[in-house]
Amino acid sequence: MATTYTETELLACVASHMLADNKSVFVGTGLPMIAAMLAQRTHAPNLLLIFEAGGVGPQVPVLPISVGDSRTFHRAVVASTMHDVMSALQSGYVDYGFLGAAAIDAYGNINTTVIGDWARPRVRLPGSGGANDIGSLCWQTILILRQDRKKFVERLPFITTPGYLYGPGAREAEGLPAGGGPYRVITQLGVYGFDEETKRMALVARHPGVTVTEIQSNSEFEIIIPAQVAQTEPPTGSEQRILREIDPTGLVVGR
Amino acid sequence: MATTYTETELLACVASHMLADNKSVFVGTGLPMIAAMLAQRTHAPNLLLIFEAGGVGPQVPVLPISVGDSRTFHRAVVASTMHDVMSALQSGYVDYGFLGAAAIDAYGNINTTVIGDWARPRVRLPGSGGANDIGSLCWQTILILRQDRKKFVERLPFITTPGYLYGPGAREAEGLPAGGGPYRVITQLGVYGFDEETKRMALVARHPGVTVTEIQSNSEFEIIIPAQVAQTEPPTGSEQRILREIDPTGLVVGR
Amino acid sequence: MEILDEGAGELVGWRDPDENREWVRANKSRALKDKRMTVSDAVRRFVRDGDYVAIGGFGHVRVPMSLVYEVVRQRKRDLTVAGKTAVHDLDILIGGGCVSRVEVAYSFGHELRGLSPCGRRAVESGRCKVVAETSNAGYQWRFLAAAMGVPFVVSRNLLGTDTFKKSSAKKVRDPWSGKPVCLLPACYPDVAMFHVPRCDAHGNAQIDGIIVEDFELARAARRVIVTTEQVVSDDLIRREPHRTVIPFYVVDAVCEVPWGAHPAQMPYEYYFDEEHIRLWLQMSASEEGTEDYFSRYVLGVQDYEEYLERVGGIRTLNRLRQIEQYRPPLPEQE
Amino acid sequence: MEILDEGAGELVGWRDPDENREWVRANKSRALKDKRMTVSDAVRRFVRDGDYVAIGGFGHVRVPMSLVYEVVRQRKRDLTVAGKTAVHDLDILIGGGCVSRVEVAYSFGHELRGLSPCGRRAVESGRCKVVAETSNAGYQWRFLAAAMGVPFVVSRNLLGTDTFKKSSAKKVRDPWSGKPVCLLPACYPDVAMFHVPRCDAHGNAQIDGIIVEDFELARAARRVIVTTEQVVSDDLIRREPHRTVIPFYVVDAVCEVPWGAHPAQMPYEYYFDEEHIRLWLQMSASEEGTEDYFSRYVLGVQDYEEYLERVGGIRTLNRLRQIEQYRPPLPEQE
Repeated sequence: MATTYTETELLACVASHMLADNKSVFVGTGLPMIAAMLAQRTHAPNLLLIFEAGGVGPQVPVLPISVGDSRTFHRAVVASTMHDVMSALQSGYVDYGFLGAAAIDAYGNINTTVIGDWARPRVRLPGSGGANDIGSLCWQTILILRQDRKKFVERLPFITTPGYLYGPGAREAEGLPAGGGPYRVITQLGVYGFDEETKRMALVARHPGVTVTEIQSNSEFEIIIPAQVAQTEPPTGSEQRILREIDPTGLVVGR
Repeated sequence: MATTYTETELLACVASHMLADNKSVFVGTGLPMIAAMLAQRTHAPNLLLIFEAGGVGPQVPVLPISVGDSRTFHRAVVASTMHDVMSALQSGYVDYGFLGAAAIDAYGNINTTVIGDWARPRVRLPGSGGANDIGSLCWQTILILRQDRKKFVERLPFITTPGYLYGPGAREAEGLPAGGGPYRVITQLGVYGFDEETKRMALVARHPGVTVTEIQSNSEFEIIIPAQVAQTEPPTGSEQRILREIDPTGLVVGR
Repeated sequence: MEILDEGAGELVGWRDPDENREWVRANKSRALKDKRMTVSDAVRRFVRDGDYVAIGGFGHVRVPMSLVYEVVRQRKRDLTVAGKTAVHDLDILIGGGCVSRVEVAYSFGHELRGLSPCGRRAVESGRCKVVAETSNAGYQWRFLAAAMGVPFVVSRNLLGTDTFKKSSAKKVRDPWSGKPVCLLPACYPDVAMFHVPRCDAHGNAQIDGIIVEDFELARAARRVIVTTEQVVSDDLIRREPHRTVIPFYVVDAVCEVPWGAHPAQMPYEYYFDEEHIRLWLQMSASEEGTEDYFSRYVLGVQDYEEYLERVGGIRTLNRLRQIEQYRPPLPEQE
Repeated sequence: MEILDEGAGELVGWRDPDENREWVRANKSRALKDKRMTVSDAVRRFVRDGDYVAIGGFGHVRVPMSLVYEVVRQRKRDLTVAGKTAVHDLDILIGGGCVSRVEVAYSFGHELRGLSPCGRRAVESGRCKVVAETSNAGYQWRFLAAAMGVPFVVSRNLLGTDTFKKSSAKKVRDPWSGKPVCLLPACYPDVAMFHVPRCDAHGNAQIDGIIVEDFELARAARRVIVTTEQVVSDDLIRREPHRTVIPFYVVDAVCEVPWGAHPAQMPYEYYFDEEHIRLWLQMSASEEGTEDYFSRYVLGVQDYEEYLERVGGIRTLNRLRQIEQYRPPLPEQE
């Protein structure tokens, strides 16, 4: 029974499966928002959404365009401040945080600041926004980006947001809260975690139809490949239907 | 034309005269509150009242009993937080602050913590409350207390709240904001300021009928007496009438 | 940034921020679940002997008195209490024999109403120990640091005084200005208690009027008990989410206790019961009187409702509401 | 507390807290006085060439666009702008030639809508310089330090990254835990601008929904301009004093500007004008287009009301209100 689904639908569903019920997630716009809303409507009805601009626990009526959008605090339990939610993040109240990136290295460090030289950049990107805060302070970050050799790189021109920095213990040595760091990386090819010993990226599951060779050849750095590699679940018909309800105009899912 | 007035009426009026219009004052309960309300109803209608628990600019309907009393934010312009008003204080927004004391020294340092040894006190007093914050952070503090040789002392058992500490430049050397400190001390005998050069207490004005000898003999430390000593204005009939309006049951003024 | 000086006061309530993060992760639920329970259950489950306790409100305003009495009733012992302008609450706890240590900003007094005989007796006899001094802003900002999940906050108060010397603060040189500044260590109480006008079953609590330091304190404490005049629907909270001061995810217990602040004031709802406060001050002037007070109003009553009857019941409460809401009493009948 | 590391980013907006206290004492009036004026007067009086400017709201939400356009119209130059998730406002100011420096948390992008051609062109050509990096929380807490009147705030973000290396933060060892922490220096912008739903003539401003970082920013800035959908009576403010987010004593100018956030969103009032944002993104793809945009919508109009006519007038604005308030449009007539 083969179903058709788009890459975006797959990523949204895979991301959504990672979010356990009764946990909290710092949500950005776009795919993370879709994934969190999907989780709420499937296995995690009691997932707490927190937005960096101050919205906590809204009943989102329409897909928000911005993290400060009034949709992010529509019928919320708290319409608060950035100070409040960033402090909650720093105090350990936030389980998951989503991050996008222009590029990533083997330790899950990411760049969203600049391509080329910082002082005179070839491409100037928006910078950290809340990404450094999320990557530094939440318990488990989930990174979503397209994978190719220009995005999975040996050496980032700029580390905007910390992953495991340069290996085990590095986060704590630098002063970041203990026990945090990247949990999963989701790309169009598969899902990655981080090796306990080295804190380097390791394959967890490949998407249907993707080979390990494809996965490795689309990364400049070596990805640790375990003996057993799982395969991700493709979106179900019911999930696809919910995705269309969440994003009826295809603002995100249609991409 | 001799009028009769009580000591409390005199102190309230003298304190009230010190408050200029269009300035802000951190108000405590009791006499300071009465003085501030009197100033608002006479020469300083635009005096801004700020209460340490969060009330800013109320239209006080009835004399508040406590600094957190709902009367302190009745029809206020802001009903805020302690963090907010203490931050405003620390940022330089507060011109005057009133303080009471169990005892004072020549530099205007005060004790409201303990009589005897701190670890095993003869008399345990309430401690700083907001007094240290006011004495440290507002521009000009006005101290009101009864004067005698046990209260105007050479050496305090405990400095709860800073005056000029140990002399010129001491506040700044310790890290307190520049330019603050005690402005006036009001007692049942007279009004005192602080000598520019030594930062020690100096007589500014004596109350009607009080002699310089009385002033000096009611202090353990030497009070600087200038060549010319002014005399305070006694309460006018109109001021007395307003005081009765403010405190109809004599809660404070009747003491 | 060299350390120039440090207070000799005992460092109470401080925790390593990483240790507290782990505790939050494991113990603070992010789920919207029903946390309603009785005052008795809440105190039994969340207040322990030896705890560092901090109580919301300010002075005699918006104080969770039903919890305070229950702590006495359950004979909790060896508490350290935050004297963050703590007046009647602290006094009752000391009188009830629950308190062995206090960190003092303002304690052992009742503002204009005079000093506290009970608190003074306990400290002057050595039965209750003052472990550190601070100021109101000093406490506020200790809670702020904890609420932010950082080890300390900078301030410019306390410096140069004995209050600093008996505090747990440190003095360092600000690396930017080169001037000395005060560092206030974070304070994470074991348990904080609040009384609010409305709260939903999950713990989303709204406060009317000034917030004082309850925003920070609720986020700083490990365990949080909220008593509320009224448990309201989730829907009502969601209609005005900007009014939620204490979010459900920091709250462990919600208890509906109408008149729950008596004899303290509940802004917009009821005034101080000055008569009852005066009665306490009179009775607590002696050990015997204090005991009498407790057997009459605390140990000798079954619950808070019986206490309310003993302090005058509906007639008293109606009068306090009238005063708070500026309604003049009816003229005396001939 | 040794300094372990420090960022090489330029320290912008920092002031000695004593110097700022003196400034506050001399320049911020504590008097309740009428501060109403036109947008043109407010910008003329309170925005100066070379200023460090910070703008309230977040992203495309609650942004004082009438002030932003006026800054361009008055050809202010050499501004340093706080890129505190600054999107459309910063883009317009850069396009208008007003900005020479940016401290970046999030800039040169429009969130989901894509990167900003205009901002990128300016930075990549060197016309506009990024002087320092930080994060959203990093900016927030820099403003918090200033609002508190202290030289810095402690945090646990930024550490270990290039964001830290290009920031103005320092890393020290916490004297309590012994762990490294980040110190964020206070940031006192020269001028901050806000758009709010209601404000009285004195400057007591209330905000509906999330406050983002406007509480701290308004207290951190030296000069504050507030535009408001509506100037309301003092009486209305005093009926709900808990809603006042920006107190009059930090405010220098109050301008009544209905629809003053267009094309940004005003929560509960009107939605983003996606069409107009898209138009700007398209036109600003080239220098010529950018110039055309400004002559059509900014320099070529007399005031904000004329701008509102040009962007579609009442018909457009009514539509944006319908969307924000979840009112479905009427079904198409046959």
